[in-house]
Amino acid sequence: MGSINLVGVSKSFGDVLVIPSVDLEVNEGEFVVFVGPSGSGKSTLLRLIAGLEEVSKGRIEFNGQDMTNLAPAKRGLAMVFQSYALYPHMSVRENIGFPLKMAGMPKSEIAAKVQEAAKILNLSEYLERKPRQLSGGQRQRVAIGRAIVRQPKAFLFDEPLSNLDAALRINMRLEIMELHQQLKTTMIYVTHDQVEAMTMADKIVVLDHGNIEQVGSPLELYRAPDNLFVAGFIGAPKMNFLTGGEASRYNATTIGVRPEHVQISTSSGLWTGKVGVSEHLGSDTFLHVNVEGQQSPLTVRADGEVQLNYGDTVYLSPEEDKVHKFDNDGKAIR
Amino acid sequence: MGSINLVGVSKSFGDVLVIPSVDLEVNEGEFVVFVGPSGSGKSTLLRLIAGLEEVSKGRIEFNGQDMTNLAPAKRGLAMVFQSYALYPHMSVRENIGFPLKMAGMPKSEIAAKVQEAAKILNLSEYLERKPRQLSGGQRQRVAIGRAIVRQPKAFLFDEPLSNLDAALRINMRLEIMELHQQLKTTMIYVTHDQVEAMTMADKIVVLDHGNIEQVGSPLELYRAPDNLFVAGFIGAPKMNFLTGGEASRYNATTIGVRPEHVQISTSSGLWTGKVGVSEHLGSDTFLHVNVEGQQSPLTVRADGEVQLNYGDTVYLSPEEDKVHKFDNDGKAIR
Amino acid sequence: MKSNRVLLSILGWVIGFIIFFPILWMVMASLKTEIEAVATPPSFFFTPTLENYFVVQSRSDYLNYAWNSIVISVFATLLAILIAVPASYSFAFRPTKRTQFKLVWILSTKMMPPVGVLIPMYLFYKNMGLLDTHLGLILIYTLINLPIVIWVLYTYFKDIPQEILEAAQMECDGLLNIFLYILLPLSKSAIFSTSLLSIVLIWNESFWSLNLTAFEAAPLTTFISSYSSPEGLFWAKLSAASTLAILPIMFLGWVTQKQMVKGLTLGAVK
Amino acid sequence: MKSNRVLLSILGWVIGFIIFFPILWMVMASLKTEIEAVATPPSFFFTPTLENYFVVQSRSDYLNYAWNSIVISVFATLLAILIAVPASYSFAFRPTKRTQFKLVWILSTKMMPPVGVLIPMYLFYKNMGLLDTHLGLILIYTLINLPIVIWVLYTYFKDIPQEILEAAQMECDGLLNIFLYILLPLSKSAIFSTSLLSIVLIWNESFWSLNLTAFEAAPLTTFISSYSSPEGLFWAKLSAASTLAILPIMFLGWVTQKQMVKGLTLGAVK
Repeated sequence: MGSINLVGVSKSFGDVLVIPSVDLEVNEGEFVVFVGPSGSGKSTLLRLIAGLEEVSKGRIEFNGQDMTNLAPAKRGLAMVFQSYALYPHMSVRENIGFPLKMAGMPKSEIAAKVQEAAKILNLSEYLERKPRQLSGGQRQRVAIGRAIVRQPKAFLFDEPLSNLDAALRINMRLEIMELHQQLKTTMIYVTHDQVEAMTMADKIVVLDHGNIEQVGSPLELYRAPDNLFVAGFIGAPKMNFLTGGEASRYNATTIGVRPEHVQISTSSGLWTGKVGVSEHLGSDTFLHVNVEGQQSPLTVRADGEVQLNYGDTVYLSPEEDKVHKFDNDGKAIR
Repeated sequence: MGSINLVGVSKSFGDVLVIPSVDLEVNEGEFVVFVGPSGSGKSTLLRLIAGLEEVSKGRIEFNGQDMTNLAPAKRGLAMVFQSYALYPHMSVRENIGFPLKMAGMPKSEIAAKVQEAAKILNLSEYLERKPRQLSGGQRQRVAIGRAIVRQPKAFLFDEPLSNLDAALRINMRLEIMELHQQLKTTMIYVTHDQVEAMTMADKIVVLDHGNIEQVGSPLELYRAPDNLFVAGFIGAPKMNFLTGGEASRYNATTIGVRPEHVQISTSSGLWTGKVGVSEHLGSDTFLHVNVEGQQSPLTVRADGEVQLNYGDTVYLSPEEDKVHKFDNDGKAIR
Repeated sequence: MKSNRVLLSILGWVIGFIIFFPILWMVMASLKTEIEAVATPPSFFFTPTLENYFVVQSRSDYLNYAWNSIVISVFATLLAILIAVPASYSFAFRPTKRTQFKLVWILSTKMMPPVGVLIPMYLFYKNMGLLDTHLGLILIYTLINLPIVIWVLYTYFKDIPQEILEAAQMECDGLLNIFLYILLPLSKSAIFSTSLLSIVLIWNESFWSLNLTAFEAAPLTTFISSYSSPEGLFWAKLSAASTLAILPIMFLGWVTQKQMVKGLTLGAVK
Repeated sequence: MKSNRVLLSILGWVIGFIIFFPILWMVMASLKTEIEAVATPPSFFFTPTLENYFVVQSRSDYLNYAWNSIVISVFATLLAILIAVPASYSFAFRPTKRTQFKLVWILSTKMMPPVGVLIPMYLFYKNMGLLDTHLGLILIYTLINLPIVIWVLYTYFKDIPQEILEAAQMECDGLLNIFLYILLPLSKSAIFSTSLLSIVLIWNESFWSLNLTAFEAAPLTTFISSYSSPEGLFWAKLSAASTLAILPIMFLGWVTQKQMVKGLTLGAVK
């Protein structure tokens, strides 16, 4: 029902070129996540697809049909906003039913559809309430409900979880993933949080300064980042980068190795360093080790029980097959 | 220089009792984190110590001296606010020097102190700028600089990192930890983020509804939570709770086991379940398994390479010595 | 501490009474005879009489003036709201680089002393046959109040989250539907209290009504000033006329108080 | 699309000219002879003369009125600001449950028609010897403008983040220091433009100045009205007088335009 194609899409605000030129294919039923730091143009791209911004150049196609200049309401897409964007003067029932009312559906049918959506989202008890009487998570669910009833060609999510607290965010993440499993509708999801991207996406689109840096499945990006930006952005804690002598040993300008791929030892290893601050999470311990000749400390993941003190000398060795090599331009050497 | 003692401190806003009664000892040089969900009273407690709110009942002592009714400026504490709270009409130099100017220090001395603080915090180039010309991280550093120059008896941090993006937050976290290593001044830090609490604290104070639920080192809280609230709040992903027959097998009302302490197998185990959504982070994979007879799915941490599909049947076994037992009131059974 | 509070309370009530005193004086004077009304010090105990009210109604047709006031203030307000809603909408939701400047410019037109344009306006009205007509006053009051109405509505619209309108854009086709189903219900209390404000301002305006009307379209402000004419002041009758002039607007304010507080503070405080 | 824009631009300029026309007419009329001034249709080409201005200055002492306007508007504004700053401060930073209600109440006092209290005020001023004195006008204008000044400052103060004041509280002892070093520098442009607004409002006020002054303390609004007296209208001289009355305030507005835009929009837009 919903494949989306961007062909050479670019966007300027006045003189400022926000998105130079983007080509992208979103297949039917896929869960695609746009991820990038703030200012990477990820939200702008979503809003171009929604029709809330005008495309400066290029074409947007849905199932092969050009929809570049169609009004937002005519595109058959549903959007869930960061602030939920519920209508404060309407009850939950009216909020969910509003798009159907606008589409001219008979009242009895609307009532049935709203009932059904409310049931899926555990909102049946709250149908008569106003949005301000709901908690953050419930509001988010109403927003999703309003999107579901329309049976849209695709769902667009604009950082929908960033106003929720940590525990709720994880719950809602799972709920959205379950929803995708059930509906199998195309979903495009924008977030700045790479953990959200990794856990939810079938396909991640990494953006920076309006350019697509890499497109791929979460594990592809984790295992084989195309460049320094993706390598540093995907994975938590961040990949360690080493330059200079350590890198030239691998015939590269920069090498990268993830915290979980470094072996730590108190006796011997490739690199020598002193333990800086350490972070005990219980399940894991992350040690920050100041390695000679490297500007910033290396992060190393050790298991939860390790006890090393500030200033201790330790030896580090990377797992050789997990070392990422990058050339002068920051491109990956494969 | 700075031990802080709360004796039977309570606070009401009008008729609403926010903090029933708190006793707490913060030792000199300690890094103490107040952590809890929103509405747990953690910020109020900090503001009581700062003097920004009046204590309704009880006593606050610094180094044994009663300071309950002293004006904020006379307490010798420095506070870093969530919104940075820089003075928008002053340059960075004036912002950092302002507390010294108010203390009546001669101009030449102020200049030297500001210079020194700017050097520590990498702000030397920005001294003439106005706050609005700085990035979020730089603003945060100016706020910290303004706190450092006063050489306070203790630092108070009120969710200082929650306005920064994820990458910057981790950097600033490390900077604050380094600062504490260098200055050895007492620090009290408020956050709702249990990861921040775990990584930064010498001592964590877990608050809920104005009550102290538990006080202890991060690993103490992780290994031996006193009650259900602390067990569920500390640790990510959240501890799994099981009730009913599974719990009574351990002579408890509820048992808890962390995702990292569950073994998963495709052949045999204590509990049988079906795989729900799975989250691939690259370094780890978290599986959500729907176990028979349990309302919510169990989260299980598997290593990064595991590939199980939605709906597969799996078997789970907890590590027996890592199972937490709780009685009817939610208290831990030891 | 406690006695301080009591003292402050007493002080507050005293100041409140002083502020309220002129109104009390006026109402009392309107119920006295002309001789009692000019007595110094004013007497607080007297036999009230409605005589002045009867004289005022029979001498000059009070109801004619009141009707003019109502027609003029209501229609000028309606017209101003009709123009201001789309103007404020575009300022609030489609801002450009020059929006700020335009808003200040609109307000700055209020800073021009009205005497400055009295002559050309008078001549213009005379030539167009608008002198002493309802239409004439309605037009000028619409224009006079437009800047304030636009500002108040703009301030309110600006507080409506953009995302709510974007959500509406995704779901209903056409600006009219968005306006009818989303914007209007959301801002009805703001529009209501802005309208009240505009009605009150027009009701109290005396400069243009005195200069552009005689009797046909003259509102209550003209009615009062006919009692303070140089041929001799009659305090008691003037008081009765003033009381009659204020009465409708005080009543309106009292009835709509709650709505007013809601509308005026929703944007500002909540 | 493009021709639409051109049409819109032309329409905009035409409307702008129509709005500006009364002022142009007035300035032109003031430079004509009395006979030319009443000609219909008005002539756009004529030999300008400053004659009217000389007559106006020699007949009634323009500078006396201008000086009164300046003294009264400046001092009444200063007084209003002095009272309003602490009032707005406590409304903005120490709000209670009743703050909203009090703010609306304060504004509601502006809704009372001034004619209603003219008589008691006149008698009160007469008894206190305040008629036709600077002090008398300064006091009444202070009170009249106080609600608006408090509201504008309150709106501005409310936008200053509470945490900035709390940081100041941690670092400097005493309210006075916080006020001098933090609050005042932060709100100086708001205070400045509020003052300008107040000066302009007082400058243009005519109801109380006409009723409470004669010559000694009479401001420019009285000066103009002496030219529109019933004994015969002199368009050209009235135009010259009006131009003279508007001139200082127009000049002030023009000079402080930038500050004004900054102050008025800082709270609202940014």
